[in-house]
Amino acid sequence: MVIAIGFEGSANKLGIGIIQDGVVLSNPRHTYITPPGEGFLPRDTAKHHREHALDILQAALQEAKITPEQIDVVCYTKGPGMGAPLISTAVVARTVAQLWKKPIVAVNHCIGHIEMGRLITGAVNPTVLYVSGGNTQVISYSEKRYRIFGETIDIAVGNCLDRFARVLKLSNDPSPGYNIEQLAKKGEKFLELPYAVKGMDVSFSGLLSFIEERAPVLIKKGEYTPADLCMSLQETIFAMLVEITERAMAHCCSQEVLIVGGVGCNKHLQDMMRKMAEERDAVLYATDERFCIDNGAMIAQAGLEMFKCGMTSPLDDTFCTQRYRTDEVLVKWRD
Amino acid sequence: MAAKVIANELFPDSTITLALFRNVENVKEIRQCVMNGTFEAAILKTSMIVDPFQVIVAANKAVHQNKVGKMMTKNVHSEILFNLSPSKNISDSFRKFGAGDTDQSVFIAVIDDKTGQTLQAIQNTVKGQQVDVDEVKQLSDLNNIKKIYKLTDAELSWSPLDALVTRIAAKDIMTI
Amino acid sequence: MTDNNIADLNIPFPSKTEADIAYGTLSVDQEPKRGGVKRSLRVEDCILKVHFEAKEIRTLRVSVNSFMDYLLLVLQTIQKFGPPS
Amino acid sequence: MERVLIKQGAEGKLYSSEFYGKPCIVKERFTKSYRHPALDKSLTTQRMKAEARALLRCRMSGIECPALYMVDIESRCIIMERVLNSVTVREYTRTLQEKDDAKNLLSLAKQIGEVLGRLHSNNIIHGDLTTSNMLIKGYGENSRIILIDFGLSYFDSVAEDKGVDLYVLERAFLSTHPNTEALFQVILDTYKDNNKTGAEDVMKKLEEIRMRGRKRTMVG
Repeated sequence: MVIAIGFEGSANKLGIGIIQDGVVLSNPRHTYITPPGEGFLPRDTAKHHREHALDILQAALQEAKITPEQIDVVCYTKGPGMGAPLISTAVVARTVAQLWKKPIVAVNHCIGHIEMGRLITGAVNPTVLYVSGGNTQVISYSEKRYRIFGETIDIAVGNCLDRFARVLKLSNDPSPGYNIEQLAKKGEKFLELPYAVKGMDVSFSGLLSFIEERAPVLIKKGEYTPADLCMSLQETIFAMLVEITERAMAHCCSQEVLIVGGVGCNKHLQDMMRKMAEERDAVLYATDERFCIDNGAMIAQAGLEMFKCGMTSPLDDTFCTQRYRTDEVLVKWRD
Repeated sequence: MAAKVIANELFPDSTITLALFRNVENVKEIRQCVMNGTFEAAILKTSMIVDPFQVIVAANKAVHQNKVGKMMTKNVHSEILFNLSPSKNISDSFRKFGAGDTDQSVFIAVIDDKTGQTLQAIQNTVKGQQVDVDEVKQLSDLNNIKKIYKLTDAELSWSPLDALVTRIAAKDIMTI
Repeated sequence: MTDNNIADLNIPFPSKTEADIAYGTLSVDQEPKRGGVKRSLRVEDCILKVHFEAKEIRTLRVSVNSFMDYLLLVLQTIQKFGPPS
Repeated sequence: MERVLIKQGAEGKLYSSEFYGKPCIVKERFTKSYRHPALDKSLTTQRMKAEARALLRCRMSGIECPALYMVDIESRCIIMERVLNSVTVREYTRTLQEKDDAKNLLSLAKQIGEVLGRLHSNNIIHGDLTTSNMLIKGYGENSRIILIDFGLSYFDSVAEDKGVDLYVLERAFLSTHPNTEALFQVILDTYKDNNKTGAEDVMKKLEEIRMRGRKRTMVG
């Protein structure tokens, strides 16, 4: 009976989750929301995390109805992500680990998403599409590594959506991507956008600058409504994501696809991926906002798996890193 | 000597009839028959053909263009001629790929000659000897073909036929 | 005497254990390489001693301020979830 | 002629059949229901045209590839030569690795480098280079590489695009054939010999793209 606590703060969400052998006991989270038209900066995000960390930790313990003594291992996000926010979160994790005299596990953020997705959905060996504000990767497990088969060559899909949301001055609450999704539902007229798939990689920066330049003019001239543009943007970038995922599935002969990461909550992306999967007699697994979006439980889950095969870190090794490739981690816990 | 009648791969109800005549004395008259509509067929210049398959690919494409309403010339038989030629210019294509009055042989292609009537009419008209269509390989002028299709030596080293059919299939896509 | 700008902090803790915990937490993350700031920590009895050296005053100030933010967080964490058992 | 489904790849369905007596492959890019109809139509047409153009351009540049028999935009089908007794370079590499046949692995790497060098010196960008998109005919010395799957190809002389082409192959190659870094270097070295004028810039770009991958700050 192992209980793990996970600290996540690599981007604008501060989450602390507690897991007991695959059961999520608690998973409170607080999101740093910036005014419409603005992105979140590292310094302000870190300040937000420092201000909320202890309250969220308190809530996590209370909701889970456990005391620090019962916790077996403290897990934290080592990277990738924003420097100051990562460190602010790690500071709390390191301090409580010493206070409670518990071992620490340094977790790769992307692997947290994958392990949480597998736990929640029961997917055995899925091809994983990890899509968020900072990441776009198609990942498949092979020979002790989560290998990156395809990824973005420039900006992440979430970043592309967020930056277009700023052009339209959409609200960042709960997230710019969510508001694009709602607006897109009313879109009708399709605008063809640059579609850039190169092998199993994708590129969004050309598409983003294309639509950033044209949107104001097209809207002013009344040719396209913001809803049309949101719909066209989603249709094009999601089609690119589904295509590289299908290529990876074909390449690895995989019959399971799992979407993780904040953008994975997008119902339209899920529908498109499901249609692709069904055409290949494959199965789509998707998680809802509780686990798709950055949260502490996912770090606890990955950390639990690592802890069970002895992958703890000495305290002085628990530094944070902004760049931490998914395929750098030895996945000892899978056969 | 039977001509070759082939069912169209994509349109089962359509056929392609191929026939080769050598030692022909009256090419002019045959072309006249097509001009005045006595019978409808593609009268092709044998020196420009390396293999019956080259004509089949051109003919198959002509039938397809006709079905989807994308023909560049007025009928399926003139379309075969046009498809064979790498040039976008119709009259230039006819000149280079249509049999010339002074030619000694002709390669005939007929679409949908259901009853064999057209072939019969052609056989009655031609003053020459009908031979197996594969004999056209002996009549190909490879140098001229190489010049007109702009074949590279690399292509020739593998297979002139593949080079030609690839051009024929891709012609309308290459130059837009 | 180096021409660097120097700052030394002596932070007293109620016990040596708490000073060690603060040291354990705050000594892990290094100063950014390009920042041009050198920082060293050590614990003497129940005092955490922090030494900063920087070529420019500005980078020194940024480093010290940032360190203080994290230090405050450690103190709050100990206060709320300590004292050490 | 009856069509037998051999594979449902990401691109579409692949059938084996005969085209007026010639063994052929029919590649049907059927409608992808997940795509917006307008996007699907435009992508499919673009890719069929790209494939046709590349098959001709490669052939003219001395790069072996299947002959093209028919392009049927309306029914989303391309019919091309079925290359007989050939295997994918992916399977061939695996067999050689299993047999630990270093000599032939080396000559294979050189052959791949040669083909890619000629491809890029003729400004043809493949767009989806993987060992599954290369066939090999024959064995050892007298084997020949045949490139296929040109749906994402285009023509461009820009070093960056050639760099991305090689980067895509590198990532696919190393993830499909673990610990073959040295072999891939042979491919790159031979590539340089066969793309003399452009190689230097392309290698610089490839290194930049690799760094971009490692350097990319992945926030969140």
